Amino acid sequence: MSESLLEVEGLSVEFVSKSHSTLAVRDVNFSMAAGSSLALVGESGSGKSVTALALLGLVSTRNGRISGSVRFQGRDVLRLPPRQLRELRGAEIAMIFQDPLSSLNPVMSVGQQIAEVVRAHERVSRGAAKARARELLTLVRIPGAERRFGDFPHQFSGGMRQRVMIAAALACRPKLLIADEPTTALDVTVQAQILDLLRDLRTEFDMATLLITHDLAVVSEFSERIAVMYAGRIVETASTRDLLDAPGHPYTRGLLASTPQIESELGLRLTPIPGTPVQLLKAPTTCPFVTRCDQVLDRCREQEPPPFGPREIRCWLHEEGS
Amino acid sequence: MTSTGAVLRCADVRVVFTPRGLATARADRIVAVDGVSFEVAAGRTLAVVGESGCGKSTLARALVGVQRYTGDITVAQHRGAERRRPIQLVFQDPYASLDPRRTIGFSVSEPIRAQGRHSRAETAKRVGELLELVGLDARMSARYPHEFSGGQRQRVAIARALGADPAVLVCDEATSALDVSVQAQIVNLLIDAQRAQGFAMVFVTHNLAVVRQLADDVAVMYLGRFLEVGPAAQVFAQPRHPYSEALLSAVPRTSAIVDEHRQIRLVGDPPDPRNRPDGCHFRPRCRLYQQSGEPEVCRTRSPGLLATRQQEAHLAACHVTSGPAGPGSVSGTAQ
Amino acid sequence: MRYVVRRLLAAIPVLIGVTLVSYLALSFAPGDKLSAVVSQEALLQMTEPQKAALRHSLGLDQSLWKGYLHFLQRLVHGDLGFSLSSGRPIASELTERIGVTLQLVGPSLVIGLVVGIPLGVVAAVRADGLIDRIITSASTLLIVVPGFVLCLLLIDLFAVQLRWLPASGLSSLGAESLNDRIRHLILPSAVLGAALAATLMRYTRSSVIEVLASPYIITARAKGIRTRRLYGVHALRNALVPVITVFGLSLPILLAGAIITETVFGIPGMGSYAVDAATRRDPGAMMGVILVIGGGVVGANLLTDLIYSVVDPRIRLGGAGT
Amino acid sequence: SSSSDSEDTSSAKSQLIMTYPGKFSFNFHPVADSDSGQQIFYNLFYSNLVRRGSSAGTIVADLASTWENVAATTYTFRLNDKAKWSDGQPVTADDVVFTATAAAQNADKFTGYTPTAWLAIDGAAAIAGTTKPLTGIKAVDPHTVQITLAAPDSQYLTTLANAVHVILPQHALAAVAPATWAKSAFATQTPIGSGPYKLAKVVPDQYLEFAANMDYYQGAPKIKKIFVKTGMTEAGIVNQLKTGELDVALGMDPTNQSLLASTSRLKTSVDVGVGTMYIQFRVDNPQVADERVRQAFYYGVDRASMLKSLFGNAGKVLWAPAGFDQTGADLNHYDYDPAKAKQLLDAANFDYAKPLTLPYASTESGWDKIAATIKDDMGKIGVNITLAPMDETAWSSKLSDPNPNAFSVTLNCCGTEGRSPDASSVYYNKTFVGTKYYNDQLIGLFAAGRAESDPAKQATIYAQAAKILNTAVPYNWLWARSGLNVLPTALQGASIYQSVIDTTGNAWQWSLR
Amino acid sequence: MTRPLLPGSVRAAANRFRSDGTAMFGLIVILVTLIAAVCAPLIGRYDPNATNLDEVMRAPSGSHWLGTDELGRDVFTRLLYGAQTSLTVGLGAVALSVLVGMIIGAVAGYAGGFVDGVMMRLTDIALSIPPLLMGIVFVAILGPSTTSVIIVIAALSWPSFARLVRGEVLRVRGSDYVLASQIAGTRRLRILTGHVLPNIMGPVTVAFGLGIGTAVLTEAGLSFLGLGVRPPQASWGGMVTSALSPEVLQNAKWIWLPPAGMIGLLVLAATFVGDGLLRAVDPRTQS
Ligand SMILES: Nc1ncnc2c1ncn2[C@@H]1O[C@H](COP(=O)(O)OP(=O)(O)OP(=O)(O)O)[C@@H](O)[C@H]1O
Ligand SMILES: Nc1ncnc2c1ncn2[C@@H]1O[C@H](COP(=O)(O)OP(=O)(O)OP(=O)(O)O)[C@@H](O)[C@H]1O
Ligand SMILES: [Mg+2]
Ligand SMILES: [Mg+2]
Repeated sequence: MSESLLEVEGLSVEFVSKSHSTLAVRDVNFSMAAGSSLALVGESGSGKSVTALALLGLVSTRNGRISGSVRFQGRDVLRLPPRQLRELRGAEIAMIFQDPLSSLNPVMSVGQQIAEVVRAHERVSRGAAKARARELLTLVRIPGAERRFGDFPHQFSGGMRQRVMIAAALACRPKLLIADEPTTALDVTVQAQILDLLRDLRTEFDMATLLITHDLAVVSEFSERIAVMYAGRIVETASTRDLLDAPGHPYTRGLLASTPQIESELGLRLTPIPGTPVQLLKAPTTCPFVTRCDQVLDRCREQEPPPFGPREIRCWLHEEGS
Repeated sequence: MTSTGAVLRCADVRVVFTPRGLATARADRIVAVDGVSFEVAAGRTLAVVGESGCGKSTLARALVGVQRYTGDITVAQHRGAERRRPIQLVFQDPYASLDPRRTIGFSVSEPIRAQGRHSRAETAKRVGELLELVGLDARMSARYPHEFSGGQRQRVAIARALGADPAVLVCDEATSALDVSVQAQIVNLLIDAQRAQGFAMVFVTHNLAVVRQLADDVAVMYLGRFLEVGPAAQVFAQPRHPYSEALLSAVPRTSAIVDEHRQIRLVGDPPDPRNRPDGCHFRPRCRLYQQSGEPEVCRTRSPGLLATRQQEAHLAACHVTSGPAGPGSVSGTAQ
Repeated sequence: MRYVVRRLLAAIPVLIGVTLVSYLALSFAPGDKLSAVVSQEALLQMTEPQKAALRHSLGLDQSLWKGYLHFLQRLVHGDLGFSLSSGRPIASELTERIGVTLQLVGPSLVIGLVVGIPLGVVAAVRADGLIDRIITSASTLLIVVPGFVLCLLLIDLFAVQLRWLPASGLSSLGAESLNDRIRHLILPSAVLGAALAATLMRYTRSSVIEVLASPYIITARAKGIRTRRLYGVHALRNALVPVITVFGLSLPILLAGAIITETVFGIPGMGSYAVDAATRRDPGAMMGVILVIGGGVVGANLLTDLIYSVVDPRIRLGGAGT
Repeated sequence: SSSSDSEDTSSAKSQLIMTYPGKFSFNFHPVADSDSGQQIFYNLFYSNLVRRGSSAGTIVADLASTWENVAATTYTFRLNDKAKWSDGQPVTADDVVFTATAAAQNADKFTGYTPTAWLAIDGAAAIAGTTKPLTGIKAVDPHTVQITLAAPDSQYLTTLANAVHVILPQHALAAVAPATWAKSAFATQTPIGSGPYKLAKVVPDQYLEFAANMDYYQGAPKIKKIFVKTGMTEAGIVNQLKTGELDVALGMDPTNQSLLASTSRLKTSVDVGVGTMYIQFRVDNPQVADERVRQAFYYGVDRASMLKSLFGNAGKVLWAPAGFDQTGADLNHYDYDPAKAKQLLDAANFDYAKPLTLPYASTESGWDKIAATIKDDMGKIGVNITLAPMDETAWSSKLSDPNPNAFSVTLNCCGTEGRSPDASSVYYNKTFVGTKYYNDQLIGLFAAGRAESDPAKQATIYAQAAKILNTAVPYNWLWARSGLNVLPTALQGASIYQSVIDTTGNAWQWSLR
Repeated sequence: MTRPLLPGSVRAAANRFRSDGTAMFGLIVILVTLIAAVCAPLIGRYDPNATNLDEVMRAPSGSHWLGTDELGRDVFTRLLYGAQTSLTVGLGAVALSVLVGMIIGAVAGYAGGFVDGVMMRLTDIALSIPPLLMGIVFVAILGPSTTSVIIVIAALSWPSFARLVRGEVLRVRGSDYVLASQIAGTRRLRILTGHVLPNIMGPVTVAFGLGIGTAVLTEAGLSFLGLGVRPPQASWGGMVTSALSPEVLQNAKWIWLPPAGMIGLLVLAATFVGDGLLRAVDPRTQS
């Protein structure tokens, strides 16, 4: 594990339209080792999904402006020729999405949708691809995989659909799995099943997993490390335990305080983060959290903080104490 | 749950959906709510929890009178389907529940105008008060929904509901669509409003963690039925029904010690309401059913909601835990 | 199958309504129904008693309701009666005309589908690019130019000036052959087909654009699916659902368009038969036309639904089996 | 080039494709002969006793090789003894007797043209609706027929040449019930005729294919195949003539002549026909009841300019019915004179405030233009005309409506008035609804003219009639119509007949160079 | 804060529309046509219906900018007056069919059940009747006039509007905000006027725009079949049908090309406006 699997440096994504542009991701840096797990948490619109899509070179070229570098096993994903990029997707880096119904093609059978990944990346016969798809369906614990191969997504329950998505993602044994809110649309009991499954598969396949969510509780059971995103930036990165025990950035703290917890005492009043989530249309001249923060310093209003310390906390409070 | 001071009383509420069409098979009928009875007293909150499709929203809609049902629903002495009963609903989707072409002032004023006893000026004044009450600026009443964030819209929706001076407020997943930080704001707002106005609240959700913050009582719903009803403290601490137990254990937790023995995973998928098993509906996914040797009674008889001697208000519908052997604790049986 | 039968049964009241409305409208239209049989000159010379006698012998003197019931009665026995103007059985006249119209409409449907849909996909994939602009403008032009102007211009260019194709009619007399028939049908079916192609192209384009933005397409991209498969299988099949609706709706419109095309090209199909029947106030012939076209509309709707269920597995027909 | 290709093929195959504008129905029983276009193929397929010749007023042999007018009311026809039906049976005098008798018995079944020549036979009126024999006609021998008329008729032979008077085969039709004649297989699919061509193929509403009848009694036709197309628009005809899809077109709108000038394969001519373009008044309608109002239309409408500007001067301005001698000294020419028109209107106390409604059949070629010009011209002298275009059915019902208020003024055209003065006599019958103009003196004059065999005496009679009509103006004869006729330059032996639909009368003599 | 005249969403849509190039182009074309039509008596130098047999089919010149037609009438003047007809027909027919379609669709969608069934069967019947055939019969009954052309086109197009409106009503009726209003105790009629109708106006407006184009084209088609307005009144469709005469088609293009071009332009403009409205009212483009 000397060489890291994924190395993201200075990744920025801007969406331009006629009237304005949105700074969705700004100067994001992180890295992942093979087999490791990282969670990206943050509120809606903070840029988690866009970061994930950028890793696969899937940010729309029509209105998306992307910069920085994404090195996957030493190759710069953002500068790969289209053909190689296509070969990378699904084979080396796979991705699953939040809503398994709309993310599966409604008019293709689930078996087809798994088999086609195999066929897209390996020179195998149709039959072999099908056989593989069946194995995968069994692997993700779809009861009666053989029978249900030809069924369509709408005939599956939410949890099963998500399993199908996972099966398709695992088809070529990727080195990295990106799971963008894989359980948000699911019931609690099913969510638990899917998270268990992902955890098992991670160890079984030795596959690095980037989990994207806004639910701290979910990541606490799943990832080794957490990166907290706010307004397009990673504002804090730490191991899960450390972060939960001692959140550094005021936003992380606020997030934790406003997350309802099943272990908390009954009727405990939550402390919400005041204000509403921000979306940056131009580079800020202050800390983007300044309007919602309860520990504002003068510096906060003057300049956006750089990352401080080993946790790379972007907060002036952490300026001296690294 | 005492019946004294109950402002919402439901007795054997049942909602059946029959698809229309020339070739309707009986099998296509959906019993979305299957004989639910409960009461909520003023100032108290009943949380209804359960998985997707178990009938929570349908129950909520029946309560507020926009869904045909059989059985009895009484809201503060109003029975049957009167047009204006003091019961209001807050929806899940803050984007869909406000008319995009009407100012929020218009939307908030609707229940006030429907009462028909306020002048125009009074109505405007009341709208302003309501907006302030939910933490918005009274001057915002001339704005349109698209100018607001999801959390603010949900505040508007709450203001609208409060405008009817409800005796009961039903919240159908009112916080599910919101970011955690905003969700906390709304939960707090609801708690405060309830303190101030004293209405009873039925809080429908699948998020058990939120339930902890605001519920006095919890009802666990499965396939249209209540499987367990009881004071929140008791249900959380000692769930009597195996389903409640599994539900609780499935909730991810942030605490360092992951209580391994409490990780009870339900097998199988949420059930299909078109295709309900005989006897106890929960049987196919039930751990106790298997562990206790697949008792005949679970296959043949649907269990009723029963209390225990120790805890009169804590009811559960399980043949095994409240069987002839006397009510035992779930965890006991589980070990 | 049961579904099809049920749908066809449900069409009966609609067809009865259609014939009733038409029958009433026709009987309120000014003009002696005898005109269908008697020439204008003869009409001027006939005395009123003579006219009355002739009306009686033709059954034209029945009361409104009796006449209609009589029509229904005969219809039940599958008898459409004789055309007043030509004296031939209406059923056989209709059969000939339908044959001709199908020869015209059939190829234009093919042109519409084969040209319109692929161009729509190309335009959508290259949305806002040069190719898109060219395709879109061409289709707009086809849609906005009155149909008969296009007919006249094409005849003038291809038949009269260039002499590549015959100017009108269905066949070169004395030299009939399949090849000759095809040459005669090229221009008229091109005109009809072009309009359909233009419409289908527009709908396909917008539908594909919408589909391309959907989560399952992003998923497919993330799976590394080849471009051709991405557009041809994933995008197109989903995009076809709304296109089918338009296609179904345009079948009757195509028949209407055929009236003008048939007139300009001197093709004796359903369209010109309909016009003749209406202008001659030939009740039998008119009801025949109405039945055929009304039945066509019903059939088109049914066909649309059947195609739906083939294209989209989510659509189950009427709940009665898949 | 490809145009010469098609030229070559048509002559090499020795075939002709011909048409006549508009839609005429493919019915082979004269009981349903209702469109003038049908005459074109009736001429090919059937024989009449006699035909009209190519120059005006002449009569030539057809089935009857000779004939004589034995007495004022009696004709004897000697049939060509080589004549055979297309199924091989000989044509006999009995067929003629059958044809005339059946028509007389079932005159009421004729929904198109009336078989006047058969009805004029002595005794015809008496047997209508019965199955009794017709006394006025008899087969003298198998090849001789004698016809006795109820009254002398100087126009009898001309009338006999009409399509409605084709001779029918008794052996094929005797068993067919008259009520089903029009629908019978004989009428629609398998007719039997004795003309120069046999029916080879019927494609309903599209074309008829005829093949030369090599046994034709006057000699085998040289052109092997003739096609007759129907349902063509003027524009379609012009295009097809240019592309070689059509060879012969008769009776087209003259304005198309210039478009065909460049096609050397064809020769075009604009010929004055027997039809007329006219304004028709409903004389019992109060608005135009005064003859001065009708005369005002003559003065007020600039017919000469209209004819010149709109129709390339293809026609002849008239002031008496076509067929009458227009040179009569006392006939008013009604040259364009709006002032005079105004005077007449004033004198008639015409109510200018009340507009006249002019219904017309908008589908007729050129009527829109004529109607608009009339509206405009009359508008200049204060007569307000509302145009009411309608489809042909609605219009023709208006025309035959007995109610005087059905219309006051309309357009009309065509007919065969140009053939002779007598041809328009039918318009002035008491039973004729169209204009409701009749007067006993006029009816008497027409009857006298018909009975008169001395041309000079006949001319004086008709001059009197012309004067009456010139003054009373029940119709405002705008002009005698010319038609554009197109024949291939390679076609020999064909000429345009006065009545253009008679042109196919000698098709058996045609040949392609 | 002053109360805005238009609801915010409408204002936002109007702004989007204003910055939409093609849509504005379409709107301008329609407005210019409208102005030309209204000002026809001022702009046109001739009587549109006055025939002049001395000046038949003259090519464009200084005195007749677009030449004269077969009756010597000034084509330019007739083009202006024809705009009156075409716009009246376009707007009138669409307005009428929208009105009928709205009423039927809204009642069917809102009442549901039996009423819905009956009304939708009626719509099916209307949709199954061959359009031009009915046109012929209607015009025969009504006689030719602008009004009957409008009625015929409206009779042909109301069913699709009814279906559209019904679908929209069903969509809106099932929305949370209508439920909320119902729970608040608002009366049905108030809900219909207060929530349902305002929220279906978007799609209806779009269909209105697109419908104008179709109506103008249909008028041309009706004129072709001789079912147009009463002559000598000028209409673009009627003017184009002069091209049916081969002589005019080939040798006097100035008679039919301008009206054909104007029909195309107007249809295009209407389509642009319709599409522009679609973009402007699309909730996904709302910020
Ligand atoms: N294709 C796009 N075009 C324009 N803006 C976009 C596009 N995709 C994303 N954005 C914007 O980028 C920002 C970040 O979006 P992103 O989807 O990454 O958020 P997220 O953190 O995943 O939120 P959520 O939790 O809601 O999924 C948002 O403001 C979003 O509106
Ligand atoms: N209008 C309807 N017609 C037919 N079936 C319905 C209708 N509304 C709901 N149902 C069915 O009734 C059952 C209960 O639905 P309901 O919406 O009440 O569930 P829920 O508990 O609110 O689920 P969720 O958590 O997903 O909101 C489901 O099976 C659903 O499919
Ligand atoms: Mg996201
Ligand atoms: Mg729900």
